[in-house]
Amino acid sequence: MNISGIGEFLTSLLILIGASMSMISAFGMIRFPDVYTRAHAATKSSTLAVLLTLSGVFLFLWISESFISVRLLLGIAFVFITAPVSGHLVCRAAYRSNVKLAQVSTRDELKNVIQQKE
Amino acid sequence: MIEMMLIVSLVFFILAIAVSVYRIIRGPSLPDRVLAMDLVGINLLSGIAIFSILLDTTAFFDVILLIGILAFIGTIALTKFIERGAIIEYKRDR
Amino acid sequence: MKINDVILQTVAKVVVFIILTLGVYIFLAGHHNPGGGFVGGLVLASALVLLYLSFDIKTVHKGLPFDFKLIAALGAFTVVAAGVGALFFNESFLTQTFLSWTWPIVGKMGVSTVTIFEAGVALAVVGVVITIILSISEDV
Amino acid sequence: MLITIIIPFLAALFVPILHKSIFRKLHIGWFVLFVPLVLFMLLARSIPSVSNGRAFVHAFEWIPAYGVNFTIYLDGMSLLFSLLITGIGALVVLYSIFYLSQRESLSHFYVYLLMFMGAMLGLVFSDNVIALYLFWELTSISSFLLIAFWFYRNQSRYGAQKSLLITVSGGIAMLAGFLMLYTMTGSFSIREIASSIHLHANHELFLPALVLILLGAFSKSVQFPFHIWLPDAMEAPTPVSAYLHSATMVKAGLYLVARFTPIFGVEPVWFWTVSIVGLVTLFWGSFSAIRQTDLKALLAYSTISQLGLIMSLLGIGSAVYALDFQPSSLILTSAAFAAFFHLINHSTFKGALFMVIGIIDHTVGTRDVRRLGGLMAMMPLTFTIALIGSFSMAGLPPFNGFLSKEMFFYAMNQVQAFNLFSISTLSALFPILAWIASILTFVYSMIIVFQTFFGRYKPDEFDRPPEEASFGMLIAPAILSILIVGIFFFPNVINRHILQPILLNVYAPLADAMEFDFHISAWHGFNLELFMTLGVVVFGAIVYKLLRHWMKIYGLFPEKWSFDSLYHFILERGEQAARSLTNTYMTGSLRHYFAYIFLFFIAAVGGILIYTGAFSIATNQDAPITVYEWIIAVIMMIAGIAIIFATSRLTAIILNSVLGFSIAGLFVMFRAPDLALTQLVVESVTTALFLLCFYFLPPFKQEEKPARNFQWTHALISISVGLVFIFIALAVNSNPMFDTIAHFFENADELTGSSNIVNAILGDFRAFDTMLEVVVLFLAGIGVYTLVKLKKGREEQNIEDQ
Amino acid sequence: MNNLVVLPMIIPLLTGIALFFFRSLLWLQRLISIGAMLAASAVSIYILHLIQRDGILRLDFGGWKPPFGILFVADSFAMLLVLAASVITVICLFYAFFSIGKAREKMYVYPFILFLIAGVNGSFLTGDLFNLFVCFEVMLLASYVLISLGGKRVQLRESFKYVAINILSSWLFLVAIAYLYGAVGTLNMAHLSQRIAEVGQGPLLTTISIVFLIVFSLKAGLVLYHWLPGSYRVAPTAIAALFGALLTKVGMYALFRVFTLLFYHQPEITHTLIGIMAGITLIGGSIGAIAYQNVRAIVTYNVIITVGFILIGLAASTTMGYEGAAYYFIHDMVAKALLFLLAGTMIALTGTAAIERMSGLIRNYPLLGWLYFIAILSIVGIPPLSGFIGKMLIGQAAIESHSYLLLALGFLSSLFVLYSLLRIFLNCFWGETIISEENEAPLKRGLLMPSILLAILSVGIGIAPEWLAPYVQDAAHTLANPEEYINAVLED
Amino acid sequence: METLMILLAGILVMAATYLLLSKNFIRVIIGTAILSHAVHLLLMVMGGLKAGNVPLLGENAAPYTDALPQALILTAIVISFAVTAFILVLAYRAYKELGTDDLEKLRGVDDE
Repeated sequence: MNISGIGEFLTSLLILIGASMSMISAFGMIRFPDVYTRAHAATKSSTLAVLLTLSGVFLFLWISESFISVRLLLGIAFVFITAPVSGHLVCRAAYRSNVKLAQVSTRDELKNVIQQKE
Repeated sequence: MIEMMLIVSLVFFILAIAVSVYRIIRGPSLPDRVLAMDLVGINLLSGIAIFSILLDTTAFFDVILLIGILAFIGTIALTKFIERGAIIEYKRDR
Repeated sequence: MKINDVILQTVAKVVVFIILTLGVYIFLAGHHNPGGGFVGGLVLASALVLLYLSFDIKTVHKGLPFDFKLIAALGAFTVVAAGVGALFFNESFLTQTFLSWTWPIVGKMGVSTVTIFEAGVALAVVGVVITIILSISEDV
Repeated sequence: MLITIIIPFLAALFVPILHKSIFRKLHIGWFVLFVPLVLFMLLARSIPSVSNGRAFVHAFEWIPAYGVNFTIYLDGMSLLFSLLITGIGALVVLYSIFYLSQRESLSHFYVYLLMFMGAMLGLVFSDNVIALYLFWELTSISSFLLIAFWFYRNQSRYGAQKSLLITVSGGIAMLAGFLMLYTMTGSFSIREIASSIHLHANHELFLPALVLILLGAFSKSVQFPFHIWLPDAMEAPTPVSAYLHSATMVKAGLYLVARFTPIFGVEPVWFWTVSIVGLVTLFWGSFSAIRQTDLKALLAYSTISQLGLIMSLLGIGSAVYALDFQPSSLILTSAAFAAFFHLINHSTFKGALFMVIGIIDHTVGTRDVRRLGGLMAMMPLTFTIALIGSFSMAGLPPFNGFLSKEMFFYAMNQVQAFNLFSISTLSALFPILAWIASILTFVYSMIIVFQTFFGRYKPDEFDRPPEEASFGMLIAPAILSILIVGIFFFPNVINRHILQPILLNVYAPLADAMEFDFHISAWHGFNLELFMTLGVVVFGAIVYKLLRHWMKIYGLFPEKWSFDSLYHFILERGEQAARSLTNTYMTGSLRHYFAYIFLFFIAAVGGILIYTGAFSIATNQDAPITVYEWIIAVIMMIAGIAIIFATSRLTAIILNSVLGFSIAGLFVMFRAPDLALTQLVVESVTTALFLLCFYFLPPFKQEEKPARNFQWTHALISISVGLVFIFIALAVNSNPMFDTIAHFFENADELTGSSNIVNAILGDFRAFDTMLEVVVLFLAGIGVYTLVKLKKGREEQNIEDQ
Repeated sequence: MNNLVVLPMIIPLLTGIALFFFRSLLWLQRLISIGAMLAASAVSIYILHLIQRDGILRLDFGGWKPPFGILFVADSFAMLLVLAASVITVICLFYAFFSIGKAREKMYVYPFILFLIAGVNGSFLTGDLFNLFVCFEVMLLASYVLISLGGKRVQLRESFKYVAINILSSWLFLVAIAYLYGAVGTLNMAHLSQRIAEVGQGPLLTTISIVFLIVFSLKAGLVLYHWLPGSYRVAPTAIAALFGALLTKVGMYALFRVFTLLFYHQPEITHTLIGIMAGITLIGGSIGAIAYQNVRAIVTYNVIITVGFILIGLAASTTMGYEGAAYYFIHDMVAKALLFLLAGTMIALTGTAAIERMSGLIRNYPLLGWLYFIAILSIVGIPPLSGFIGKMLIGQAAIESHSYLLLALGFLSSLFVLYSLLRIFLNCFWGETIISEENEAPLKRGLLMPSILLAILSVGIGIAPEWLAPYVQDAAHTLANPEEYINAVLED
Repeated sequence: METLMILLAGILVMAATYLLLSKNFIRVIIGTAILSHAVHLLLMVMGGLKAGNVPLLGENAAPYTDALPQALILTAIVISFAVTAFILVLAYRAYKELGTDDLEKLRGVDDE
């Protein structure tokens, strides 16, 4: 196996890891009890998963075809920037539209803050 | 071998999408659905990236970025809708 | 209570530029790669939609004081006029022409009147999409 | 000759102008009077040459590309009719000057009248059947306008509508007949058709054409059962009734039958139809006339009956053709002779009678025989004219009606003697029917005279006290009564100069073979005809005396069984039926409308598919299916079916977008990145729009939840549509006939400098499509804007928009 | 290369777009729109003459030779219709100036009318099947907007149905195109014709042709006309007149084009079916025309009758039939526009569409009444008005092709037309005058002028059909001999 | 693959037909949207799905897939987008004005 072969193998491993991660975060989507906890699974781990996968693809192409795809880089940057924001917004929207917290939750700190402000 | 791994990853992503679709259908709250849709978008994007390696073409890279954009805009729009009812306001007053 | 949109607005400003870049890229790439005026236009429009989402109509209009109906009209006009242009060169309606030459490093490059045509398409698409979305939003 | 047709129209143009300027004080009729007078003189000048057998032809091209021309053809027959038109026309105009007061909208009246005159002249002068049709319809229209001259009266409108509907129907049938003749002979010229028709006598269209043209003639000449419009047409001012509805227009049908006898006469059907319809009309008209209480209606029915008489004579005359000019059959030419003679006579006495009735109506304000009586003393001159007219109509000497009535009996007797077409019993009916009808004619003629002018004088019944009519009003009928008597004493003037040439026209093939030498005389000795006339007088007198006793017979024919009420019934019920029928399928329900489309699609396309056996299937050329495609296909199928059962709006929208994104995925599979890209973005925007517009609506209603209310009929329709769709697609897929033209586009790089073929096609090869596509998009965008911004819904009803 | 050919479509298109920049300058909008349509009409006349001189003209867009590019083909048939459509639009625009109202004028009604006519003219001229679809869409989108412009409740209700049904028919059209492309592999109509002739119109192609038949029937209102009465009644008068005059004609034109150029090999199936459908349409239209007491309803059902009548000419498929149809096309555009305008004017004057609530209008508005009378006679086909020559020729064609039933239905339908329209005349124009002179709504001259122009046109065409004869004969000749069209398109 | 895709398109047509026959604005509109999907698919299939390459010259070698249907579909997609947008807003406005989304309540008599 030559260098590029190894490189390809490693990058596809990167992709596989990313894929597994996204798999796991998807399970989180099922298992977690409420929207706030699910948001962890949906945004944090899957962002990492996507990053891993896309970087894998990017590297793969770089290694195997020595092709630097600017679009892919842009894509990586884009996902990296936006995924947390959308997670944040969803959670906030959920809270403001009075989606109940799960039974197991112990504290709701924001409640006091909002009440104070109002 | 490499191809095998890629296909396995693809299957993973498809499974992830399936799970998210379950969440979309199941709910229970609207934010849940939105979250799941966002996830579908992100997974789809990764899947296509892998797929373009498999097909040996760069023609779909635009699609990747596009899905990212659309998913983001869609999520924002939906959250704004959930939060305030209106999606685009004429003048933000609160 | 005023909802704080600082995070969204900050990110939007950055992201809009990424999207706009992509839009222009897709628009230009159409000649040789997937893309073209229509998709490019849609992407540009989505950038604008993002702006409208994260700010509000009034604020955006301060920065972009266009009547999007007129932009759409301008686009459509460009498209048709691109066809009419050929008449002045005594060519068939809608005749496009192109020049391409091979550079030492960059490879084959070209300019084509199709670009004008496609620019019209993109403008029209941007105008139309924004018009539709704004019309509905203002009505709700 | 064209000038004769044009002059009335030109004059009609000047009437409104003159009416407003010069003739503000003076009656405009004086100007109009010149037209028929001048024309009459012009035409009279050609009598000598025409009676020598000459004919004038002038052709003016109208639409030569289709063989339609104004060919003016003046022969004896046209001349007779044109003289009647202008002669009676002049008298009627003269009469109308005194009949219609200045307060009426005279300019309209005379415009219509002149229009009619021109049209009628055109009709009798036209050799080209299409031009003839033109003038034919024009007479119908001017008659319509004249009948409804007092258009604010319900009855006038009703009568006008009835006459127009019936005559135009006839006209349209006639046009179809003409077109069939053209198809057979390749010509629109009557003379050319006549000369070549014998080649086509066995053509399948010959009989239909005959029937259709007869329909036209019958409807115009008020033959049974189309006679119903004439009594209602009496709503027109009396000059019009005298002119159009007794003397000229209703005779257009007779003219047509006479003209077409050389063409269709060879066919026995022609003989039978024309003569029997004529006889039935004769009988029915005279029978119905007696029961009328309105004098004008009585005259209308008498006109019907007299026209039937002439029609039957023309029919008998045509037998000469059917019998192929056997020498023995030539005696029947006397029937045609009698027909034209009676036609002239009828115009004279009926014209006079109408004018008399008009005078009575004008003076005392009623035309009801039950209210009239004893007018002889007050109106001696009117009485005299009425007497002359009625007795002439009854067929008494010394009036012209006697002569033609005798000839009529003679012709009828010949039929019986002749035993035409070996149907002896039927032909025996001819004279009997004719005789009975004559008795009835006698009776109603007597009613006119005796019930109006004799009997008890009932001044209370009148609106105005009776007095002798003004001199001007009496001139025209007086001239006619002089003619009535004059013709009786000098019939052969007309005979030689006018009637003989006509016979040559009708029996053109006989022109060389024999001389028509009918000598009309009042006295033939004691022959059968004279006895018949005597019988008519005797029995007629008895019947008239016993009138009150046998009037009950009319009770046997209740009003609602008449053709008149049939017509009414058809219109009334037709409208209702049409309404309910249309309402059954024009439900306004989109669902029904879609169902019609789908059912028609299934029936037509599916039917043809099965009928032609186009279905075939071959999967051997298919590309292999990969697992991804399976996955997407299955997802789409599930989504597609699930969407039917979706219970909430949101689910339906989301499933729809699943379909859209899957399509984008399929495009990726099909190696169409451009499409995938576009579909992706478009689907997102569409979904967004769906959500924007419809998220706010209330949830699907309970009954709309299809899971509980699955519509099996709808399912059946949709499955059938889908199956038809699939079968054709499979058949197309398994029968590739040609390579596509796509290989050309693979040179896109050299041709357009673009290496993206799809975009090269969009931007260059098929840029026109793209251009219009942008316009469509643009339209939709602005359309949405206008929809949202322009809200008239809550405003008051804007009248303009109804 | 003949760039002239594109002008009848591109002038309205370009000016239509340009008008968007003059939204508030209403007078300028009016001026430009009418100028554009006049120019288009003038160009059409010129092209018509060129065709007489040089034969069929074609314009390959972008210089791409058929069958690869899109092209416009101007034969006499198409150009006659283009000319008629353009002239009618001028007149309807003129009517719109006085009737449509400021609100709609500001909402771009003129550009939309111009787009409509651009789509119509494009549909007449195009020589490419897919482009026909696109032109249809331009026309339809414009019609959607125009029909719903104003947003009144009835408008919204009916336009939704109209739009939904037309969308279905559009997609069906695409289905048909897809089938045909799959089978024959080309889109250019001449090329299609050539290929179909080469392979023979087998069962499959016949079946596909029926799909086309259904699509165009929907547009033309042949049998599937149920959407038509509702939707045509809700639009403002000037627009309804345009619809009544033009829209169904486009569908009929497509039927003529497709079934004379492409699918003419199996007339015993296709043309028989068309004949049957024409007959049903005549019956349905006739019954509908006498069913209602509403002026607009009566008038719209008359549109349907015409559809059946013109298609007798196609069912007969003889040169005579095509000539008659061409004449009738032109006549009907003029006459239907006239009828719609008059009906609209009546409604505007009295404020009601129910005929029993109008009476004696002729006393108040004599000219209007006589114009209406002329319109009736013209539509019934009384010579010497424009309807006659077409009716005569179609009748002859029906006889020639032994379709006597169609002949009977066609001619009988004229009676229904007469009865239905006469009823309006008798009830509304004649009868007791119920509007006193003081209450008389003034009749703007602008509302009457267009009708007068149309009436003059109708009389003119009726009196001098000979002037049109060379063009019409050429049109029919081309329709009857598809190889001429093919040669003109495919030879260099 | 063609057969499968034809079947798929057929099923979509069935679903679309069923939806068009319902009495609800949105279902009718979704019906038209699904129908447009089916039509695009059909156009694609009719162009032939023979394994060809992405129609980008230079990137791959011939044979390419038939590019013409792709161009047609692209046009059709845009048009269907335009039309769908319009009818959506129309339905929305109609709902707002008329207060119902039940088409059966919007029949309207022909002679009012």
